[in-house]
Amino acid sequence: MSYIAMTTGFILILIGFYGALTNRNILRMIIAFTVANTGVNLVLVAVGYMRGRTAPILDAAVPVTEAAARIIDPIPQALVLTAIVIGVGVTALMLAFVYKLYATRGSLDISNYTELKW
Amino acid sequence: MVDWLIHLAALFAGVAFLLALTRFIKGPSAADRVVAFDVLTIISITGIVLAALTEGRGIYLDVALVYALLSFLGVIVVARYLEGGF
Amino acid sequence: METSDKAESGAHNQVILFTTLFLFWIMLNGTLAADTLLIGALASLSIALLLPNGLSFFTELQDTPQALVAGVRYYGYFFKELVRSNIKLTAIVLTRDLPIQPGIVKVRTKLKSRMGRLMLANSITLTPGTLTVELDGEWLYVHWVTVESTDIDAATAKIVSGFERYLEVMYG
Amino acid sequence: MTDLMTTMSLLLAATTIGAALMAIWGKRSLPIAILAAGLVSLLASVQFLLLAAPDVAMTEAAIGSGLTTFLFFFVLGRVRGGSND
Amino acid sequence: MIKRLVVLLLLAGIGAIFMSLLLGYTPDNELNLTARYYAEHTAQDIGAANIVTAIIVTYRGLDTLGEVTVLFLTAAIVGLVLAQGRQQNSQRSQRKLPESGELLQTGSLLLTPLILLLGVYVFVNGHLTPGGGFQGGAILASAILLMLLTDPMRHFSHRLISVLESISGLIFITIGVLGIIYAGGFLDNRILPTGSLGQLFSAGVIPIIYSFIGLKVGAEFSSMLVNLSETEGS
Amino acid sequence: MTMLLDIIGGLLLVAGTAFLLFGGLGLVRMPDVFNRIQAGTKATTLGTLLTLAGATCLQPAWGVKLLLIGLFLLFTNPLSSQVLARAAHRSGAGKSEKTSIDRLEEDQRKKP
Repeated sequence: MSYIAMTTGFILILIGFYGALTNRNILRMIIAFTVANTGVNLVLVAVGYMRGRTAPILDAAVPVTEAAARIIDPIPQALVLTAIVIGVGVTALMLAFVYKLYATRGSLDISNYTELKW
Repeated sequence: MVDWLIHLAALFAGVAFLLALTRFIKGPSAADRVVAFDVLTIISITGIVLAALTEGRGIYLDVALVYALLSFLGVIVVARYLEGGF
Repeated sequence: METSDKAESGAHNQVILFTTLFLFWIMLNGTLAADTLLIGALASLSIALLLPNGLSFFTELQDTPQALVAGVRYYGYFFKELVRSNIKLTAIVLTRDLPIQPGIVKVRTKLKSRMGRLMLANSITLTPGTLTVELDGEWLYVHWVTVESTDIDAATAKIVSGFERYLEVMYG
Repeated sequence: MTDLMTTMSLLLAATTIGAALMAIWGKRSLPIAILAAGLVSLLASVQFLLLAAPDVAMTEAAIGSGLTTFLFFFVLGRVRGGSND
Repeated sequence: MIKRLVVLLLLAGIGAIFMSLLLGYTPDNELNLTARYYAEHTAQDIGAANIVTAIIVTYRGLDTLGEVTVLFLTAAIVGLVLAQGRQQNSQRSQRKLPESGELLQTGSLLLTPLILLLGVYVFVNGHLTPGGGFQGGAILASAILLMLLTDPMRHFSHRLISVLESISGLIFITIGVLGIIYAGGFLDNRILPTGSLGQLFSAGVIPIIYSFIGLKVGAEFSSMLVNLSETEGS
Repeated sequence: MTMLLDIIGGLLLVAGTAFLLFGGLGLVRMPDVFNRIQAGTKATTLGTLLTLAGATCLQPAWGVKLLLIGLFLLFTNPLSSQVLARAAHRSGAGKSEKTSIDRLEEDQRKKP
């Protein structure tokens, strides 16, 4: 199962990069970035998965004494949690700039913004 | 017996998922796709309940509550967008 | 006079809202431990104070025994209709040439309370072949999969009155 | 029982990739692309749950699929009416 | 066309790297050393049932502090960027917006308190169930979003949101510093007794920290949403 | 006894997912947005409620939380459908040719 999720994650990253590099509309580029972001998270969580084990939360189903033998690796999960929250922060920032660009220039096409091109 | 029934239920849910996905891919207008999105979210709730049953972990159900909220808010956001409400 | 009345009903509403939220909290946690109840009371109280005009399921519910009986019978009727609507839908979907004749009809409701109207609209949406599209004053616009009658009174009798009978007693 | 989970995971993987292709394919309108991106997040979230990571699943559902999509629609409501794409 | 070819070549290269990563990956059968330490010691040391929460709040509490700071900066920058546009045309043109309808208004009044309470549940129980401050904060912000959708012209007090945000941040830091004084170090959770596993009042100070993180994150997301919704449509 | 409860629970699960299946079929077959919303809402509400009831039979300890999910869905699902139907009507979604009457459009045209 970790192979399935990992392959999906890698393919999502590739799809996201392709979309971000070929689309000319800024909003579409941001959408492609979120897709790639999801793919990275999927790969990271898949690395921590172990077959036949369960979630790292101790309760009646997983007593403390058996914890080390029953749970999966909690560290990638903690990292991905952080990554998702930062991801939405970055997306919000990009969207705010898109709004600003549109308000000043009235266009979403990246090829109209040539000031920084060289 | 029960395992077999759970498998059958999962099969039905999977077919329903694929049908709703067909509508999501085809559906001519944005409203059609939102309906399909809503149905997909709710089928995912069923999927979560089935996963919780097979794993025997009741804590997964908290995620299902968040999904119910998500399906509601997602539809309302798109509906208000279609109306031009914000 | 009127303002004090309003303030009183506002406080009354907040008490009801607090009770509902507290009940919701207990159901969420699934325990009756003292610490859980303490935190829950605190959270419910602050939310009830923060949203003074929030509604709850029990707001505007009449506190008469008839209302209780009507509530029980309403839910019985509601689930019966829900199952019936699904069976009807299944029958339509499985028929090859889709025997539908959709249309949007206009019906009238007598209900005045906000919760009653919301419940009515929700019930109509979940019952055989009907979907509330718009609620405007006393008029409800209902999408009907198989239009049986376009006359306002006849459609009202078919769609609305079954639920209205109970909801009128429950919410007034 | 694990074979059931594996089958669900495979189905989710295939549909996730399909939805991702829909999200970046430039010929569809923007609201549909955003909805498809939201669907990618949603399916990934179920995948996280199957990978025994309920914390991550909840975060992805509430933040990745929920808030991000809503922010996109807010901005889209602001910028529409200009260049049509 | 050349550009698309270059892109495809680049993606093929990245894909080859991914392929080799995938082929070289062998799943572990045992937890590695760090994970084993967390799995064995969390219950006694921290007292939190959810090991992910224990890692986020205590073992790697500084990461979370940084994360919250990044989020704060993001919200501040979004507010700044969007506020510039508002000053230029300060007379706020009353856009004609369609009413949201009675059903949505009643439903919003009914559901907003419940959604807020769900958010509170998620972050208060962060150490017992999946969930925690970030998820709970997002759910709180969803309730604000529902209010905004019901009445787009509704005015939210920016000052209230920012005061809530700063106070929550301050309390978070204060608790962290108290950890240096009364326990082993910065953000050590053992200022309060760790209690017994599975109770709401357990895991020392984790529920308190996560509650304030939840309020802070909720306030930050809400300020982003409110700022975006107060901009002019063009 | 528990055996009986288990089998009832399993049958409820299958019945619920079967309704979901028919709802999905309706979603594909119905001709316009409003009919699709109808098929989606009704089938998913009853289907999910039955699934939750079945899970309650299999794991009685989870009953309260499952009941809560069911109640939440029972309120939010029809509400979101109504809001969506209204938005679809306002944004002029296409109606199927079989549509015989549209009072809402007539009344809105009468208004200025």
